[in-house]
Amino acid sequence: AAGGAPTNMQKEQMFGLAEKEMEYRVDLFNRLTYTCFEKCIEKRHKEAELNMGENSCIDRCVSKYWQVTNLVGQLLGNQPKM
Amino acid sequence: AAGGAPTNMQKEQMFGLAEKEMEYRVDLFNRLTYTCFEKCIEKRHKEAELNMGENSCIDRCVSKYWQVTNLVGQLLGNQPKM
Amino acid sequence: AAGGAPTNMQKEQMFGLAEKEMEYRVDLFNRLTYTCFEKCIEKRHKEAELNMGENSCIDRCVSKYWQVTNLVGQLLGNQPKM
Amino acid sequence: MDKSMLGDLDGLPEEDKMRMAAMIDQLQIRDSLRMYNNLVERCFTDCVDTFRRKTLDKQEESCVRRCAEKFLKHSMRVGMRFAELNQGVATPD
Amino acid sequence: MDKSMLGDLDGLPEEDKMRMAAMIDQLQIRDSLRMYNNLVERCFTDCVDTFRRKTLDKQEESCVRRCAEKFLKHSMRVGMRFAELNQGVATPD
Amino acid sequence: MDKSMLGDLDGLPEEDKMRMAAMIDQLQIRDSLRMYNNLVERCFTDCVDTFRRKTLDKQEESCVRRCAEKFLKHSMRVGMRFAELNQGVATPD
Repeated sequence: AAGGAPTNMQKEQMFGLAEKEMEYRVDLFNRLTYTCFEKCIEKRHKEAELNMGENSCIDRCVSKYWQVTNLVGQLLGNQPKM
Repeated sequence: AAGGAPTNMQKEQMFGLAEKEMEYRVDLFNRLTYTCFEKCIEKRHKEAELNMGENSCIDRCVSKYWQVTNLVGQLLGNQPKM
Repeated sequence: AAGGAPTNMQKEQMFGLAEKEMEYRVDLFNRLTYTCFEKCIEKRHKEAELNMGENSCIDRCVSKYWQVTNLVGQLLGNQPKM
Repeated sequence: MDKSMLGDLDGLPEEDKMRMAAMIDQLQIRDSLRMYNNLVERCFTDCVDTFRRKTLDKQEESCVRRCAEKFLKHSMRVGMRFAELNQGVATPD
Repeated sequence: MDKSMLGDLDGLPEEDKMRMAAMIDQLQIRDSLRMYNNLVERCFTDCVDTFRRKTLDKQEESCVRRCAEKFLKHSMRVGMRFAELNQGVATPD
Repeated sequence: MDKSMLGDLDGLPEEDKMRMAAMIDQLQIRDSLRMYNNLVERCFTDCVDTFRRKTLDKQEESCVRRCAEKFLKHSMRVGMRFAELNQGVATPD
């Protein structure tokens, strides 16, 4: 890739890679949302509001999930590609 | 889009949108099938036939799932795009 | 497809089919991995090593999963397209 | 989701209709393969629970057979009901 | 995953940027539709458990309403916290 | 699923083989990223259960480390056995 405009093949790969990264982030966000719902939200749904306990549980859950993501990333040599 | 043939860009977007809608319907059907199996089917699988109780459970499960889909659609302003 | 080079349309379909088959194999492998983890691995994670029981459970789990795949394939007339 | 996003494709040239048909074919193949994987995972999970041997015993095998048959019947029934609702067929309680 | 794979797209011609924007749009549409399916599955599973009739009763319906509202609030809160962490905003315990 | 749908690609021109290789690369990248998300979700679910603080405690952290290591070893073993079965290597019970 040193100097010159990228070839068509390189461009396709770049677009493909960008797409995969976005899919990865969406997937991460969806799993995070699902997992923290499972861990924090009372399932009988007696109220339409999140109560204080649920709100602080969500904040901590997201924070810990983030740390696990980073920790696992380190273990894999900071390469998302396992 | 008023008058004239669609441009290539518009065409691509239309195809993309059509593809997303079909994926959405397939995803909906698969979740519905999975969920109603979970709710209605006896898991030891002693028989190869669905019994009467299972059959009527399936019918009602599909019907109620459909209603939940519509209800949630209304709550989101009838926009599937949340 | 008798004689002559494939048309563009045929080529696109072939690539599409190849992609779907690879996706199918990846999906199969992921479900197999997930399911055998659920069935064989002790969840408290007291050790970083798989013990002998877990290892032989994995081998048998993969083998039985494979047999179920084949059995279901036969029932469906050996057509993956149900 | 009442109105389809696909409404205005009818007026398109032949070439685009063929492309659309090919896309639908591809999605159906993907869907069938996923259904197959789904069925296998579901019936394995429900029917196989011991790992003292590496081959299915008779009981597990017949459980898988029944499970697969029920799964297919279930899917077909769900598909029929789903299609009726999509077409707005109303039925009494 | 600290560094984005997308770093060097800024220098690209206008045409490629438009293509990238279209791709992002498409992924967001897919994501919204999946979220919608997710919400429906989740609230159906939590709120509907009896199948003696084929219409939702009052209790089930209001459970679904509350569940949907909570799900959306939950998603928004997760989204905010997630964005903060992505931008490296540190907050005390 | 015994016979591969890919059988007759060998005779294709160089250009198509390159396109096929690029497609395989893309699918592998997607698969690796999904595996990474999978591992994180699995080990978070198994190891983190209290939310009184917003940082992992020592015990949770070492549980995640062990879980990740086991997950990878598990995946590798499954991959080896799976490959053997795909190649038709038979082994005694």
